[in-house]
Amino acid sequence: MTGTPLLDIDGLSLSFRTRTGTVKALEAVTLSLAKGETLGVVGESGSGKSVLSFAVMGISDPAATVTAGRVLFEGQDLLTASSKDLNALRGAEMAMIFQNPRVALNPIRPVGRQIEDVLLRHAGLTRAEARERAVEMLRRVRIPDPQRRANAYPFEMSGGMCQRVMIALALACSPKLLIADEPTTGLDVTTQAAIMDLVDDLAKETQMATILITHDLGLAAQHCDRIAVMHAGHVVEVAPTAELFAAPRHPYTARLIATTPRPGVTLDALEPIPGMLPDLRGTLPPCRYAARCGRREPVCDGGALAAHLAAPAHSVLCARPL
Amino acid sequence: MAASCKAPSLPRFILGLAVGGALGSVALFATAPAAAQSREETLLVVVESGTNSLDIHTVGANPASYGVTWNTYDRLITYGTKTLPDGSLSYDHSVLKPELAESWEATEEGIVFHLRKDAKFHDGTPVTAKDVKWSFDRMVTVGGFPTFQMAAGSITKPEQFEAIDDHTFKVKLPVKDKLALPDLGVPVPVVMNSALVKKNATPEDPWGLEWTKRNDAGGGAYKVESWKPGQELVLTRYEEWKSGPLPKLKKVVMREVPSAGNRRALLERGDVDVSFDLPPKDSQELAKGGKVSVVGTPIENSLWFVGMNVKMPPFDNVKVRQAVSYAVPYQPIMDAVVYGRGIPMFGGPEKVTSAAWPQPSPYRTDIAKAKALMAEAGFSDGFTTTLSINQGAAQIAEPLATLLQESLGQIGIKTTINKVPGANWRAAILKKDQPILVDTFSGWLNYPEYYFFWGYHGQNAVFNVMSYQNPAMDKLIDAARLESDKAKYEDDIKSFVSLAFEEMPRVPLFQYYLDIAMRKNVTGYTYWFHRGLDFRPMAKG
Amino acid sequence: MTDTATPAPAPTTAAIAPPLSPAAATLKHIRYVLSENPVTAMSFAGFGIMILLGIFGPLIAPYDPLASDTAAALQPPSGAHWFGTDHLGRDILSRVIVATRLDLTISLAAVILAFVVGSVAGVLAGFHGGVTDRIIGRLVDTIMAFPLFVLAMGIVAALGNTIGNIVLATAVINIPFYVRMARAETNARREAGFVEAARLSGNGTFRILGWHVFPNILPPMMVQVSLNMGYAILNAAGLSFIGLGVRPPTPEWGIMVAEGAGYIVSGEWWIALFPGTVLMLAVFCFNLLGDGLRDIIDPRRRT
Amino acid sequence: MASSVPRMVGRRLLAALPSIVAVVVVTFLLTRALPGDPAAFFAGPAATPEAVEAIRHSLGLDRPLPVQFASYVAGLARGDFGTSLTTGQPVGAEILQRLPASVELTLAGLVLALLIAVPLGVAAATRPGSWIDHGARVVSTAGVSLPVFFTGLLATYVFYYLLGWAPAPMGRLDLFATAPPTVTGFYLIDSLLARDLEAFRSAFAQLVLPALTLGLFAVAPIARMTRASMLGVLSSDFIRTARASGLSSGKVLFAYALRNALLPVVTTMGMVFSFLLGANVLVEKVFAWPGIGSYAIESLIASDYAPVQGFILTMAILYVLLNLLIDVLYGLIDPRVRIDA
Amino acid sequence: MTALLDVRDLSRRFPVAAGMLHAVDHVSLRIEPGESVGLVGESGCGKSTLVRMLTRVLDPSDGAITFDGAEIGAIPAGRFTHRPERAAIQMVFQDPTDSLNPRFTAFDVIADPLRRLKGPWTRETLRARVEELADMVGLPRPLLGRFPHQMSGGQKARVGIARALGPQPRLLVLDEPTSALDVSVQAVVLRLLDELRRTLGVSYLFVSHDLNVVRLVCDRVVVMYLGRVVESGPVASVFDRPGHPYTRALLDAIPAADPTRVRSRIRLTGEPRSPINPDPNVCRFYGRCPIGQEVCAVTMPALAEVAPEHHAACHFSGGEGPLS
Repeated sequence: MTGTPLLDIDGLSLSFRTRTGTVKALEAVTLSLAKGETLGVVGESGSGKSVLSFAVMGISDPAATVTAGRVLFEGQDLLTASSKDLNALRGAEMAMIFQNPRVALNPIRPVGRQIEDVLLRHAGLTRAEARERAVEMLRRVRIPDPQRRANAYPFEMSGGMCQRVMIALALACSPKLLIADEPTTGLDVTTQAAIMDLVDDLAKETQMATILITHDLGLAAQHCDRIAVMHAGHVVEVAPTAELFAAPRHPYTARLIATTPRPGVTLDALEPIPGMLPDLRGTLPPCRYAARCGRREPVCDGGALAAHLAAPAHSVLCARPL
Repeated sequence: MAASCKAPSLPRFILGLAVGGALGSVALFATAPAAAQSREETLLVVVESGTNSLDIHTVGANPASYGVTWNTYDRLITYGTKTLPDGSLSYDHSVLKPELAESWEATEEGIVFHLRKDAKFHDGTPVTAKDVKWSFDRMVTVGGFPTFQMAAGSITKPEQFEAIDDHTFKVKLPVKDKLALPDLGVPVPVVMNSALVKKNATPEDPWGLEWTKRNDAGGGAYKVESWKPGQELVLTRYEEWKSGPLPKLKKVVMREVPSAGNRRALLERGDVDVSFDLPPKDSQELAKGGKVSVVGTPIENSLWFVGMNVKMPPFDNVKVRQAVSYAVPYQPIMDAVVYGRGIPMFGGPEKVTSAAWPQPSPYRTDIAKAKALMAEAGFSDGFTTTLSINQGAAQIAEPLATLLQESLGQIGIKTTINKVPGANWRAAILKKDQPILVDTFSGWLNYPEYYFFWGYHGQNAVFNVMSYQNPAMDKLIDAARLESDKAKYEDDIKSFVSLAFEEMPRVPLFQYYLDIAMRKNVTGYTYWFHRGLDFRPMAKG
Repeated sequence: MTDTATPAPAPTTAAIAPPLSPAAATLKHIRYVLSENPVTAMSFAGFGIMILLGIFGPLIAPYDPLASDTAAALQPPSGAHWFGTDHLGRDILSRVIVATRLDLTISLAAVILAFVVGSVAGVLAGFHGGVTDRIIGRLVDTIMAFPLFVLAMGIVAALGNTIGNIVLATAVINIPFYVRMARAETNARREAGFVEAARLSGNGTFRILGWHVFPNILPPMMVQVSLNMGYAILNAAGLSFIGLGVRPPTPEWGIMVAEGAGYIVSGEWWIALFPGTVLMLAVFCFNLLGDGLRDIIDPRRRT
Repeated sequence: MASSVPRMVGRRLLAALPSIVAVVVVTFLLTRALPGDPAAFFAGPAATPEAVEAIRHSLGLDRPLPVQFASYVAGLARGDFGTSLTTGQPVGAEILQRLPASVELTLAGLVLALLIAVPLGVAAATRPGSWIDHGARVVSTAGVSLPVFFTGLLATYVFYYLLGWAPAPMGRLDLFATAPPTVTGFYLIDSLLARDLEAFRSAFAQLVLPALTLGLFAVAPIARMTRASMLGVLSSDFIRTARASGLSSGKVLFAYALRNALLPVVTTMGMVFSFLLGANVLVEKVFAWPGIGSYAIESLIASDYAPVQGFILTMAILYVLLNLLIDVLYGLIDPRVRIDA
Repeated sequence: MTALLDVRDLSRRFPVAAGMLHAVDHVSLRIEPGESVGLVGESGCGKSTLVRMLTRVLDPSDGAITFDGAEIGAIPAGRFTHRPERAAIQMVFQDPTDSLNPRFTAFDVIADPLRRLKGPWTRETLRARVEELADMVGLPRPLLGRFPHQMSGGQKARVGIARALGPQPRLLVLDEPTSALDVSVQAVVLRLLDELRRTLGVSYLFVSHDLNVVRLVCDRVVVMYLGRVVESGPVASVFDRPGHPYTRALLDAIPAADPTRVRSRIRLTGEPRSPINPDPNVCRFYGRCPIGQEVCAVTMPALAEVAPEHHAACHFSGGEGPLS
């Protein structure tokens, strides 16, 4: 982490109104990201990692309300920015790619056109220039025969190809930040590897910061500089990748690593995590993991919990870290 | 649906679109065209349904065609006009007037007509006796209604017609039929431009019926300017017409407007001049309202009635028929169905004293008496039957049947109302399998025995919907037809009317009005037995 | 392992509530659906009223709906006749009330008939595909190729205007909609995992269709059902307008509107307006009912 | 792609053939089952049973059904639809003359309905559960809840009789406007082609009320479909992508969401059009509109076989063509269909 | 010991617009009683088609399926429903949401195959059996009254497993049973499955694209590529010494939760060949294969033993090729 962070999420809390009550989906999430850095956000479903990314992009569900915190992008608070300013930022300065690329693209618009739309919106190009740039972008994401492919529709392409198009679309305006939300889920392992390599390469080339949101610890381990682990709307631990794996400080992180199948580990060695995510409606204990944690002590149910540095650049949200 | 992606302009955009559209259409409404230049000389008529043929001789030509051909074709002779007590005009069946024929005389053989020499068809061809001969040959040859109608005057064969020279024409008669001459004044014996029709005839259709159905081959006061079947007929005045004074109206437009409410609205708002076929309620209210003038003429020799099939039990029992006659809710029908636009035909004297037809029957509503008669007939518990009505005349028939049904219910006769589509009505009554029905019948020729011949005679014609057959009745009717002594003739009439009122196969209800509603400035409307509009004497003041 | 933006309330193991009895759960659910959507609640209330009128109508009606009183004909609404009287002096309120039963009967019968035939054909076509689908599709195309109202007219005209034939004609012209819908919905579920699972569980085709597929296509079909109930009444009214409907003097909303339509211009607006309004409210009710019914039938909407 | 469209058209037409044949057969049988006896109708007043029989013979109605059918089909093959007994005109010519009136009216109604329903549906979908949503639902449902003949009469009464805003309900033109020279048969278009503004205004003014009456009837199904499909599309992933790309809300809503949402709407158009053609029959009657709907009713009531058969056959062909048009339209919007074909 | 399932030269072709799609092309495999066989391959490789044929809901075009000594491949799928073998071959589906009828409660879901394939039951015995199954898969009994949408992914997965185990199958096909689950739940389910296999003696055909998982629960693994088996053998052997470049690529692509592990990887380029009317003489992997040679375009490599019980279909799998 050097200089002013590109993105600074500070104490972000967010909740959803639902039929059955208010879901406290994010609480006091604090994260920052430097230029060119790759941050992995890891967690199980329902941990709030996608909610976080949508909140950063300002594309949350209408039922969502930010109850506290700031999201600063190059010093500008995205949460208070006008929708016009935000729109100018999205796609130009910060971009996002999603899972299920085949449905994340407009099914009835040629892929080239969709990239052009973004370029026309942000880059101030003429249609012809935009066209040219779009083809160029397709070439950069290593799509063979980009000239012809620009006229193709998503349904004419494989999932991997569509994800490349998504990447081209996201990177068309050379954003400073890319949020990749489960970019490889649903893709074949070999395609998955190729896509991640591509993201890595392009990020390095353009000095772009990347947030990789994934449920796959392995994927994060391989591609990220730092990893943030989320559980039930909390960021429980943030650490440089090697350190996180070598010496996890939060019990949940440790259990998560232990439960992930990996080479050299037998089935018996996989330790399931007992219990489930807590119900995020209603009142919650200060530590949302406490109910599942084997190390629970009365102190865990004490007052409010604050993240603290367990080591340089290694913060943990736990009263009794490992 | 993201917070940042709301489109506040959208509802406003939609609203704008809707309001803009509405304003645009209002603007177009408001500046309705002011094309009133020819309005004064044009008569706008709305009717429920129009003609289906421009030639009355074609198969299936409907009643509306009578009125059209009345104006577009000339006949040899026509009827005079008289003023009725209420000040309205009517044809006068006692006066025959020249039309194409300047004069005529009866001879031993028949009648000789002298044609006017200046008459021309619409295409300028002079009218000659040859045209008359050809036209008359045609009407007795093509079959169907024209042939049948002419037979009523003993005019049946081409051999009876002879063109003596260009302007003299002779009709030979096998018997001295007093109806022969009057029959030449009905709409059927039109004079056609024979050269023109022959030019358009085909070997399969030597009389050119297919062509005349759609084209004007006449020399009448009006020419057909355009005709869109089912929509509109436009007639223009024939400036060279010689068979009478030149009509005042230059143009007549007849539009078909099926909805009665709309026809009334159009007239009330002054968008049209004449409305035909208004329901009685509208006629009554318009007449009362005074904004427009309504002329109602009782239709001659016409009667609405309840018919009972005397061949079908239990209506074969005269007591049942009389019971029904006492059960009919006469006055409610006059009030709620006809709205007074008819002459009551009930509550007359016990004994028939008049030789007029139609005349009131002695019956009046008397449920107690009806019940007693039912009991006498052995139906004190009543019975169940079907009451048929003509859907085509539903305006009157349906409420009438509803009231009747209710009353019959009171004397134990439970009925189901069977609505027969108008077009099927004739087929239905032809079968004579309806036990009880509501219907109307009118005779063109205004003679009681003519009505009875169709309605009561044992020949069992289609209009004898009751299948009534009684030799005594037949004898009286036949006698009246041939009787020349006025007193005896009237006795015959009184006798068969009495017999009819005794046997009651049909229950007279009322004599209906032919109502025409017009704007106040329309004058010259004349009632005709064929119930078509004669535009020739009409004018807009 | 998808993580979506929508807030799936995290499932709980901590407290597995003992399930309510099915009846109680259903009741609770219905209450919920109704409280959530006032428009739906209104339509349910309206439907309830109609059912009550259908059952008790003749008892409630203040006058004999068939009794004419020509002295009191064409009276505007008054204390004695709330909806006024018609051209024969019959009480319009009574006629409107009593007509409920017949109108409900016509629409329900027509819709049930169309629903049964249409959904069976549609489910078969959608599930089997191939020849079955083509034949059924062709039949539906044929019906659809007729101008539907004219087909209904033709059927009633040819078979006679009895209530049975009106129901039949209405059903026939509605069948295509059910077939198409059932076909599309079934087709979408043909490859669903649970259908495959049902096969592996030893279910034969008919059991799969009836037991596994059909209940799932029911919610969207319910919307169609309620829409069609309204359409059925309108259809009967249209037939009455051109003289092919219910026989007089039977009170029926459509025929009353048709009769009253002729009196609008002359100022007797109440003859058509009241039955017209009730007819509209009824159709309206049916139309809105559909969404509510779907919400109630669909267990996924239960929380 | 260029070659696939004609091929698809050809294939679809071929596929529709059995339906058309079935329609011809069913119509024939249905008309013969009508209770009336045209012979008796046309024999005129006072005809004897013999006269009726003679007419029946001359009309060919005494021949066995299969023979009548064969001659009917043979006539069809020659393009001869027979002759209407009620109007006395050849059915083919008459339908040809009246069809544009009906189609113009129906299309106007449909366009009007689309203009109202699509924005309504979109507005409702962008704010589900809001007052706009409920309002749209109530308003559009009210439109479809009224019998068209009632709305038509009411509209005439209010806008013509009481307010005098609308022109007299007397058909396609007011009495003094002359019809423009026939090119398409649509007065709106023909009058513009002929640069006859007077006729255009008259035709437009005459069209508004009946088209509105008809259109109101179609608003609900289209609005409903638009709303549902728009709701689905708006929550789909690619809209999220578009938003995340910073595209303007207008672009997202119209270029991305609406175009996708219109696909199912286009499909329902076939049904809606068929629906409208039915409702048309009644509207024509109310507004004295000289279309084929009123023609068909009159003929049906009169047991006049030829026009009924001709009408239904025309409608069937129209329906097939319409669906073809919808397919092509669908293909234009949706590349998936186009390329699959 | 006779094999529980013996598949010989099984093929399935589908007619499509452009020709014949060879979804499964001459596949042979054996599963011994109590054995767990993994089936891996990318989407579109024919796994699902093969599984649907093995579970007898789809009829093969060619080939034989012998189950417990009886030939069942020729029985039309529609008739197989009523055969005794129906109960013996069951399946756990990939997507627990899609595979559970939304209108059935968990109880109904589990009871359905019992009613159809076992029995007769009384109300009580059926309930007892369903509860026994629920206990077996660790599904809390109160959840039996719930609808699928009211349950979590893990709970739904358990319902799916209980349903499949109900008829006491001898072969259980598991189609990516954990791919929709979170890692923490995945571990639980995998352990449950493993335990059930040991206690019940059921054979597994475990379909997955996650080689990490296959390694954990399978004895042998079969790798498919474009409708054909390209490699098969004991898990250890295949994972340690993959004989086919595709297998190698698969293994390389697994992200390892171990940042310290640095690997050289085979990168696959290009798109797979079309499965429609494939050239029988060209290796299916040709074009994407990093080591493809001229010979691969003219001769289809056959499966050859590269180690005991370990076969691979590559011209260069002998250990001497460019792969090593």
